[in-house]
Amino acid sequence: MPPEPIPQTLETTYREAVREAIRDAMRRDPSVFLMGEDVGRYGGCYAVSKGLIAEFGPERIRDAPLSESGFTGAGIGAAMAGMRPIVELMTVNFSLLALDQILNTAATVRHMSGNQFGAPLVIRMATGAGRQLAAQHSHSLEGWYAHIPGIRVLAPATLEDARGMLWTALQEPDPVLIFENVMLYNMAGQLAAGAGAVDIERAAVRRQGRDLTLITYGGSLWKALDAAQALAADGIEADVIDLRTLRPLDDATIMASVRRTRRAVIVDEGWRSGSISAEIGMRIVEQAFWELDAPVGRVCSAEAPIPYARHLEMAALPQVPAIVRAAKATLGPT
Amino acid sequence: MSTPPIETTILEELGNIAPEADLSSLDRRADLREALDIDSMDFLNLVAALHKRLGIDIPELDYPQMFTLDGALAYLGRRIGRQLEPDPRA
Amino acid sequence: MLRTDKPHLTRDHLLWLLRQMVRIRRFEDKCAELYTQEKIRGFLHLYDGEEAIAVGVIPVLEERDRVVATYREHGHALVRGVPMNAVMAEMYGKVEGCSRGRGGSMHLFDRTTNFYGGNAIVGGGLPLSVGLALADHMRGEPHVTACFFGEGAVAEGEFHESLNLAALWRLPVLFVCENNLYAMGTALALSESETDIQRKAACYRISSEAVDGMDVVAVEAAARRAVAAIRGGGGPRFLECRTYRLRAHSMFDAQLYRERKEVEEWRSREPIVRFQGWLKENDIVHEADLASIEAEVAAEIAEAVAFAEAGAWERVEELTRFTYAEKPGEGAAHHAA
Amino acid sequence: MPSLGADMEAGTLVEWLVKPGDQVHRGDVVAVVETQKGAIEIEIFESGTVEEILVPLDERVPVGTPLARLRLEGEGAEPAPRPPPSSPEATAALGAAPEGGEPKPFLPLARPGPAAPAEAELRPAAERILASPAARRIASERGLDLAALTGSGPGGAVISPDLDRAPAEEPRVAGPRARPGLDLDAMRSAIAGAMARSKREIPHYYLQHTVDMATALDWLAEANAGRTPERRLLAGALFIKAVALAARRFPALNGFFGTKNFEPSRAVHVGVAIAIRGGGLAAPALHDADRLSLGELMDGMRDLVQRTRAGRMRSSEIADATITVSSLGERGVEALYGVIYPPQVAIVGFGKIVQRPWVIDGAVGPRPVVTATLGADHRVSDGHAGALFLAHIDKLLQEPERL
Repeated sequence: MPPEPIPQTLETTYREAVREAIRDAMRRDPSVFLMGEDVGRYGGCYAVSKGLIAEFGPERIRDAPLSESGFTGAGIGAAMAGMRPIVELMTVNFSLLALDQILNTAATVRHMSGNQFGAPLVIRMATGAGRQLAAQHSHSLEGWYAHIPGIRVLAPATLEDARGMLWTALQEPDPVLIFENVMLYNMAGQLAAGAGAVDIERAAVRRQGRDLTLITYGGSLWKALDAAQALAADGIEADVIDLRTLRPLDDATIMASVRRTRRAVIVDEGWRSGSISAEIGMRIVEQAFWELDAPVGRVCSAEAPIPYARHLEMAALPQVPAIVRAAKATLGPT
Repeated sequence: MSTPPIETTILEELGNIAPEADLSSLDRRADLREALDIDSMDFLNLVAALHKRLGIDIPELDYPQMFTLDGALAYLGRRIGRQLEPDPRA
Repeated sequence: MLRTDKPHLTRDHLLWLLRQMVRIRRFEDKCAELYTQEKIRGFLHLYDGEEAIAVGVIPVLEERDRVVATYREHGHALVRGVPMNAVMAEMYGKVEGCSRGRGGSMHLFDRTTNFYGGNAIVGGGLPLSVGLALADHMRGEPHVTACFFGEGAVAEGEFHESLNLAALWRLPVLFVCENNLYAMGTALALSESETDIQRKAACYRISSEAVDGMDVVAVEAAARRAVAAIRGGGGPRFLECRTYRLRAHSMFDAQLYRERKEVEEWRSREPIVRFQGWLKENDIVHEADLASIEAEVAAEIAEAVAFAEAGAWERVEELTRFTYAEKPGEGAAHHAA
Repeated sequence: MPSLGADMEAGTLVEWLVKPGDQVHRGDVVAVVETQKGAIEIEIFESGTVEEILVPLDERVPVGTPLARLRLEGEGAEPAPRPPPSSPEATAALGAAPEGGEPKPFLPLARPGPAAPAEAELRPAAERILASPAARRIASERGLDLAALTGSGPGGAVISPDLDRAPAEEPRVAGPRARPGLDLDAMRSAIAGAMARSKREIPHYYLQHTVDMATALDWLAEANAGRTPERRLLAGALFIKAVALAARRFPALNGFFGTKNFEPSRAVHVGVAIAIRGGGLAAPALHDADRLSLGELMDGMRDLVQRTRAGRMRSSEIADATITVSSLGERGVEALYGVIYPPQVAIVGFGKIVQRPWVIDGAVGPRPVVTATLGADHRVSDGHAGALFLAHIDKLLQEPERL
């Protein structure tokens, strides 16, 4: 009998992939530590860090009191003093309590100090709706953060990125914010056994098509891919771009696709007004206006706080039929 | 039969050719072509118009005598004086 | 006033303390003058009357220790050893400034002296100091982080979060509250239910002490005790220095919120004159010493002004440089986002 | 409102030369429209009876707006222009067009375009052409008329794939592009644009040749001696005729360079560079200059100069020139090196006729000579062809009686 082949891929989930990324980073670099509310004994609000305290102890899997500004600032200070903290902010909604530290210190200190100090920390947080958590736990504010020069904003949508972005982010000399969509934590799939660090510079074309470009990121990637499949049934082939990094935006990948398809629809779980989708649309206008055959389309969340009731919540979010409609609207008179 | 003075005729035709020019300040001894920025086509049109109005055929050889306002007045005066009858074609 | 249990009260040290306070005072007098001449712009917050705090606390720290200050931090930077030339050039906005002209008066930074900046968000420096101390704590390094803030910061949530974290994790932070009685124009009694600031530390089980912030020797003595305790592994300490801001909050402040008489009263207790008088009384210094200090300081300031005047403006092409770190070999390339 | 240039978006109707009830014939001038080039006479490409004036005087309307309604001549009297075979919608629309004198709107066109009248029916009045940015860019590059295309994009907009189904047409933007409003500054900026484009895109080469004008001038003097002033000829007419005849013989110097390819022109329409007093320059076309007698050519030049200076070029004159002649006349300098008007490929310059020592039969004597220059597009022709071209002009000028 030949020996059992070593599995090339492992069945895993997004949550496990993030956990494995943290575990890997903690093992590789003693200056890495995880700090946040209930990351230790509780195991993480979304169970991402479950079990890690047993392996690394409470010093490095550090439960912080409910003082987002305090421990985020502490993470920034520790980073400035040479540590590599991973600060977990539970959800983007709570990150607003730490916005002063993220914006006024982390994002500014390198420039303001004339390049003498940097704040190389990673701040992770959950984002997005879909769990009926209503208006104070469901918003998608990553686009806001992408407004800020001095930080990098990542939105892993795949198992590979959930597993691979963290280590690369920890190598960055500047603050990196990682947004994990809550609807992805349970996503299961195959991940290469040797999966590791991935680049955080380029957007990825997740599906090739010739007729239009769907531009999205995070949790909306899977809706966009479903929409692309529905469009394919009608003979419409969409390029689907997973931005992966919201700041800095990979203009080159976006424009290369739009120049080819001449049509773009942006799918963003953030609100439409003043959003990252607005930024992308404007860049397309700036850089590829003369290549367009249709107005740039957008599918965003309804301009209302995310409601509790399931049907209302679903109606507030970008969904596949709306993406299909927006895509078709760019294609012709029908 | 009363005819307008030659000078009036010349100035009117110059005005037709270069409507934007201020003829009141025209130097009478300046080269019209320079002063009014008129080219050979304009000049030919002036000659043709004067021929039509005054009945005087101005041969090409005489063009240089017409290059200033004073020169043109003198030249045309001489030609009219000599020409006793109106040109039948006028 | 003179505490016999303090080992550093040699004549040289006392003269050094005096010279540092005079340096700060004269430097800032010059800054105010330059401000009116529009050489220095932005906000300019002067430390007049509060010099004894920075001069009393910072020399107690070691080279490897860390300092976090506020937007009223010229004195802290100078005492910490940031060259006056670099500070003045920064005030001018010149590229030779300690923050390459990007920070200005409120954002003096210096890596070589572990000076983590003037922070212009009231209370914003406290979490930062907790993090600096956390790093040292986790690595088992015996450094101390001194964090200066005004009594106005005490009303901020970040103050309470930071004291709690530092105490909870027994971090080596020296919290120094420079209580000058006014948060801009709001008197302490109008912003705090408990005006005895040092008592707040007790809520977090942090040992605290209040001292006369206009007595440089008293400040130094208290700081020495606190730092020794911190180095002993006892976690954070809290030092309230009671002082008074003799000048306006910033250059553009009509001081409608306090009486001239009150300012004059405090002026009589100001730290430099008082310290000089005490030194002369005790025959430690003489007029000649004072004159030579003044002369030295005047020369240093003149040189700093000349240095700043001669400095260059950062090229506008460099505007976005250092928004992100440069990758190796990137040089002056720009980051587009 | 006809489009007279790619950048023209609107025009102001300043004069109606017809009124309801008037009979008009193809080629008649029916209206005058003000643009930066001055007031341009609008030709009509249909024959019939004016039914209704739709745009009143002094009204500024966007390109594409019907200006008047025309009752066509009876069936068969004037063959209806055929839409391009690749445009089934247009065919259908034309087939459905009312017959037998039912009024229909017409669009006077800057140039005859077979599909345009049908397009005019398809499109509601006063509506901007719906076309995507990509379609606009590609149409401009290929010289395609968006108005002639049927859109398949959102809202019926013309989109880039629609252009691949359209017949190619050479861009007819000669010299300054038309924009509304008479304004020397605007003309200057248009000249700047055209000349900058020329120098940017066209690899010019220059040749120079001195022509003995003694024979031609003797002949001219003799010819003019027997002519009344209004029938006299100018040396400039000889130049234009000589260039026109030479251009017919050297097609690589006569035509248009489109997006990628040069297309020689069978017809020779000589653009005559005319300076505008106060600054400004236009080079309207003298149509079929190679087939005009010198007298007709003189009449044509005279008419062109007068109308151009009065700001009244005809729309077709703006775009049609296939080669340009710039002649400085008697007040110029000895030689000029022209800048080609895109998309043309050659410009011929004539300096002032001057007396110069000249060797005739081994002896030096004074002769009137003129310096002829050629600026030509090296993408299309080479110096050898250019030299033969200039030499041929010389030869023609030595036999003025045959011009």
